[in-house]
Amino acid sequence: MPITILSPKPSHPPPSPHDISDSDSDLSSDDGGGGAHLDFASLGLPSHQKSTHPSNNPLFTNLVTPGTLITPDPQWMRGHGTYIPPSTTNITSSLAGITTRTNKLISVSPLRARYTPEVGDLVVGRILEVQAKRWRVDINSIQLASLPLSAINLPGGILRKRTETDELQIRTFFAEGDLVVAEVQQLFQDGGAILHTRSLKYGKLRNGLFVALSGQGGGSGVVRSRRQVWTMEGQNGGGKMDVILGVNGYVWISKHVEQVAKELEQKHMGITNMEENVSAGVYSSQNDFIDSATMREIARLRNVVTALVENGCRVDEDMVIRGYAEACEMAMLGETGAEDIYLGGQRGEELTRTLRN
Amino acid sequence: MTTTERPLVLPGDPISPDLIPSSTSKPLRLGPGLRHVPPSDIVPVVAGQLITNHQKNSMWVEYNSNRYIPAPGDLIIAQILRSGPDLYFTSISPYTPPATLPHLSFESATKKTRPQLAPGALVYARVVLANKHMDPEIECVSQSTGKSDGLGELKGGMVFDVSLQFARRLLMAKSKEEGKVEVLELLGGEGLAFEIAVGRNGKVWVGGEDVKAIVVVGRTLRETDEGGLGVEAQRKLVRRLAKGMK
Amino acid sequence: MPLDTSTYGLALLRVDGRRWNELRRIHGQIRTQAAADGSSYLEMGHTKVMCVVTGPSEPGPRRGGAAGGASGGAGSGGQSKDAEVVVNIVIAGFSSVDRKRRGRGDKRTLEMQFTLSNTLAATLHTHLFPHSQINISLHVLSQDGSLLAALINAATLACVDAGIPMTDYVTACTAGSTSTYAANDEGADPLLDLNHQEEQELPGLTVATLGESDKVVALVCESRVQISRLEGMLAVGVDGCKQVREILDQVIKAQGRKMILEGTVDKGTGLNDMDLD
Amino acid sequence: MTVSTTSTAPAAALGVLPRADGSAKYSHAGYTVTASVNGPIEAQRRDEHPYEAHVDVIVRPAAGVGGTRERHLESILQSSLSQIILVKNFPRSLIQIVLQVEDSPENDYVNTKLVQASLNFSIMPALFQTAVLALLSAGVPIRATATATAVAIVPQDGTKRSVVDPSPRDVEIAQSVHVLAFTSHDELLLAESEGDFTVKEWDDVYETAKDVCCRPVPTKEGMEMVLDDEHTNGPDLRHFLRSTMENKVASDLHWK
Amino acid sequence: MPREAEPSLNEKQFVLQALHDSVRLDGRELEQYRPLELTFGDQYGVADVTLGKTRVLAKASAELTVPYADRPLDGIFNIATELSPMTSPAFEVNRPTETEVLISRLLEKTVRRSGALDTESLCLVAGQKCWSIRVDVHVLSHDGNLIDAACFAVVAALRHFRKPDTSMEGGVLTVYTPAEREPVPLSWLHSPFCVTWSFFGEEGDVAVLDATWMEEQVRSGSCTISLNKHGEICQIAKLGGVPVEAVSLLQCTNVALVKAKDMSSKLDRWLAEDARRRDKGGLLAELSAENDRVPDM
Repeated sequence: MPITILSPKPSHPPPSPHDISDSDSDLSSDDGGGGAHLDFASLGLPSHQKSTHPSNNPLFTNLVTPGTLITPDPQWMRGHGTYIPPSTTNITSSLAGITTRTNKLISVSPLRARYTPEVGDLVVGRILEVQAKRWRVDINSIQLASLPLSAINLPGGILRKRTETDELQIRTFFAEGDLVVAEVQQLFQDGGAILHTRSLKYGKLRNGLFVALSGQGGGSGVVRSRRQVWTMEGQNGGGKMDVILGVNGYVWISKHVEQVAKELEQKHMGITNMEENVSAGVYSSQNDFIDSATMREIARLRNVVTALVENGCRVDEDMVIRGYAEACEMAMLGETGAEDIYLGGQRGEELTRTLRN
Repeated sequence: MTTTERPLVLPGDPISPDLIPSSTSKPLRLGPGLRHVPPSDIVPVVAGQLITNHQKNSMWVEYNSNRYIPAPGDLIIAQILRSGPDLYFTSISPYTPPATLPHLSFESATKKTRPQLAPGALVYARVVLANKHMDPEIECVSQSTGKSDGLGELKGGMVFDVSLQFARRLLMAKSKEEGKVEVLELLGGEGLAFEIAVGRNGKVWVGGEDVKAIVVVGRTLRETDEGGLGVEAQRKLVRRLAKGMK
Repeated sequence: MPLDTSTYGLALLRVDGRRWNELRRIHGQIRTQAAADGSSYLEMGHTKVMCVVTGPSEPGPRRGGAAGGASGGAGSGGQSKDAEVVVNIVIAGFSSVDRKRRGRGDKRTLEMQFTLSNTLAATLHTHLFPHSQINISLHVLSQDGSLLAALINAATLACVDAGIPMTDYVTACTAGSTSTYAANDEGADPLLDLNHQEEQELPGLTVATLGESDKVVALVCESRVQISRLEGMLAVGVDGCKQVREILDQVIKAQGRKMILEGTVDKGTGLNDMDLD
Repeated sequence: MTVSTTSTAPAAALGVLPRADGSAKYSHAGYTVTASVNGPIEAQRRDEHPYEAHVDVIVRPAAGVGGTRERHLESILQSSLSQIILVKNFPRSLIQIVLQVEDSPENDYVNTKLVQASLNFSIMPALFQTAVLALLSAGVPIRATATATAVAIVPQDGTKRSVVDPSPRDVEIAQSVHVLAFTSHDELLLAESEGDFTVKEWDDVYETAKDVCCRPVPTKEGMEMVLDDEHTNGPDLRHFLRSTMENKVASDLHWK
Repeated sequence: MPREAEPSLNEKQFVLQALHDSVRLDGRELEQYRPLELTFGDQYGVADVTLGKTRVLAKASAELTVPYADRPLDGIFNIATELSPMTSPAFEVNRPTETEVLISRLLEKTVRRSGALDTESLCLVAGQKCWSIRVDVHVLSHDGNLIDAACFAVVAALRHFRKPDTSMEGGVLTVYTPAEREPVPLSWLHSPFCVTWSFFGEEGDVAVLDATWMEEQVRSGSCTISLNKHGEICQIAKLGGVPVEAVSLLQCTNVALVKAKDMSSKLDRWLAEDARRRDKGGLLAELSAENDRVPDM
């Protein structure tokens, strides 16, 4: 019994099917099937785009939304972001995103999603919970990651045996609220991540500022790239700054501390030697002295990062370094000079526009 | 058997001394439903029939209830709730604290080869430890032989709830003579193929290929239990249900 | 004030000038809250709702009782490892004419939370996110009928924005009938998308369907109506849902195009691009 | 002082709720109460006691929401039932008794307010007796059985009359109402009184109640009942309890 | 409170498998109800309904009160549903659960909003005096399909109920106690009944009526349809859950009507039987002149 629509007796012609305004973010269906208002200006797009009808634009052919049939052809394999309805061979999208193809594998990468950890990712996280033999770390993912006690460098060198005293003193290494930089070592079957900090690059974070963005997984935010950690010179009298772009979208900007570098130099002398130097100082929660110029530059760098995100740019080393240089220039042109670190609203747009060109 | 031998007792009733076995060679053993009040009083705590076994020098109160209280040695059907670091938490009866089942309490289980049981899986197990101050512990392997002896995960099939007493009757060595329950033999006689595991905690697991056969077995058990059917009524019931299946 | 339906028979126009099968203006936006995993704002006529999605994420401390919002899908801690969909609806006091405040224990709101969470759980692929929670928070800013439908649509948009995999859009709308049950009018016509006034006076139902199919996820009828009129109302409602789906799909696509043009996302590789590599 | 009673014989059914561990429905003197017993089950942290079971009693009126009167009845029942249940057998657990009032005798002369339910004090014996029956049905180990009754002292024509199982009308005009419960060892388990009374009156009430609750179990010949014409006041509760349990055990153990 | 025990994986799988083969554990057909039984209490307005092992008791009561200020011409009518630990130890006193909220909303929509009880007739003096009718629903035993059983109990209790008679003479309102005048029935307009479908499987292609508690625990969706015997829908609630073809839902509604008509005639019969039983003694004969008292209203 098919469903039938019973129309009123004095039959009026039904309104023309809603003309769907295709590219309008402010979309409306007016009474009686109103017209479409195409307002590209509001999107801040270059004007030449106007002539192309969106649905014909080859740029958009791979844009799919949930329920879109990608292919009924059984030769393809379904990947992330797709599903096959029961008793069919139809690969169907389960996300709003862009189809990507790797050989026979069809997947959809979402326009935006939470960070999904992968082995080897460098992440910045926050300790949320201390358990008997591990920490539970927020890494902006679907589940909390776990950092086992056995996966950190204990004071006194790598060869030191883990003792029960360490278990009892677990809070002296990381306590709730501490920030850490770590690497994803392993994944559970259900997608949960296990982290480690068994390298001098990793460990507790201090002397700096934390920024949360959306991570790898779709949309603007931090992307996986060659380098996630680097040191850069501060302008306007600021000292050197360390930047850590966690793949999970958590960013750490801090004052560069030479001591670590010295230890890194020692690395060439012999790893065992050096590891022994890992002292309890690594787990200190005390900030070093930071001069106000460096603090200001750290804040400026943070504003660069947030401005990039606000205006839909990717965040990687190149963009951040260029953005910082541009921001310094913009500040110098202003009235208050170096003290002006504001990069919100129009200034942020201006900044990203310069970077895009 | 006359009623005088199996008198009705209510909690707190005095027990006439001639009902208490007086063998001097063996110590007197008190079964469920009785309480020893020092120095020498024996008082029932539940309502039921007082049963005395002079040969074994034991006595207990025969009664029915719905709440299973674990006792060591009982065979039970338990449901896995979740897995801990080295044991499973299982449920024996609803709303009670979980019973533990160590990962290694399975036949030839080692840290690497232990069975992986998902939450919601069923096991046929034996109660090892039950005391009022601790959560009970169960096992799926015989401590003495190291063999499973039929214990372990129950795959597929269906579980039916019966009264504790009916489960006990099914488990009796001579269930037909002593327990007056003949349904299983009768069902087998009707040509139904099924496996069965009876838990003292009032759960009967019925396995087999044929969904309809399992349902018939389950309905027979439940109706026999709830209706308090005698042997003749059991025969009728089985005939009726088996006919309905065909 | 009873609704004057007498003129309908003559002009076939409703109180707000619509015809029987016309939706009101629908305006949708996504990514309205920068801090959220997903967010949306939806207007259906003068019914205006906002939605924020957080998650899937680690479930917080267990909430006690029903006050913390209804949860659908599977509960955490049980056998099932699926994500839990927790919905919380706040109806602003100023959203309706009577400005009545509804407490947290209001049963109508609790029922809507339950409906919403079970409706979304039917489409969201919760099995992909074991031991986690999807929090959906809805705020009702203005009410003019079809509230449940607007909430479902807004939540769908926000879930798509949050990048949570789902079978298809779940879209909803209301349908009614032109005369009350008491009139026993066999010739009553079905109506699409009821406003507040129509909802008060006429029989109506809310229907939510999955994608472009005729599969009904939710069907809520709270008024007395002859069984013979159900088919017509349901048919109009299901058709309305398809129209709504098309509109919501365009909202999402517009955002996608914008991101492609801005270079935030790659344009991807489709089946037909195979010659490129 | 004369003693009178208006009530009919009590009636009870055990195991009426198939999903509870134990249950009983009991009607007497116009009251009908259904009880369920679940336990021993897991106690909530706040109720957990390291050495004994927590006995939880919940009284639910037939109409309206329960109030302070119900809480009061619950606390009296809770403390007296804890005395007969062998709570030490089940440490850290909970024995939950829910008493649902189904019917209570109506005073035909007053239109009662029902939305705020306030159970009458004289419902106590019915609640108590139902709880004991449900405990027996659940097989929860108890020290002894117990029986309870209510006695009202009603002024009449200048004298005082004590009424066993008073009707709501009696309670309304009574000077004092007493509820007493005795274990099967003839120990006084519960005594609650309301109203004005003298020690002498209380002594009389005690004797009357004890007479109702603790009548010796008739011997098999059943001759005592017939011969003993002094004991014609009120039902023989102990005998009733025994015969109810006899039926239950007989049907449970039909296969023996 | 202890959590409600979840059925084991074996049980879930088996029940689903059996239902796909159209076999139910208790041998019923898919669209067959368990035996429905109703007993009335000694008093008016007490209905005890059993549906298999599910048992619900409803008690109606009346009280004189003041009408709500915004509805001066209407009496007050409430249905109170509270699940006590008697239903299951998982329910706690004074902590409404989701089940409880849903049942109470469904009863509210089915009985109250559909206008089954004429609330205007409950008003005695506009804006000053009216009857407040209250039905308390007590779930004594829960073995699935509480809604259908509870709705039947509520309708039965209300139709059985008698409220004290009143008279209005010269602006003086007199309320008679049961001893003075035989109480009168409520002004009842129509009798709605709930019929609940349960859907099973990923596709929701198996539909079952009157699910047991075990079946409810494995179902993937449900739809409660409330109808009266005149074929009027009072309420439909499919609150999410597995998607079901619209056409199947229409079929479900038609079957539900048959079931509702069946319940309606059963209730009529039981009410008639009870009336006959009560009439035998000639209730009025019990009343004696000696008991006449001044009414307290």
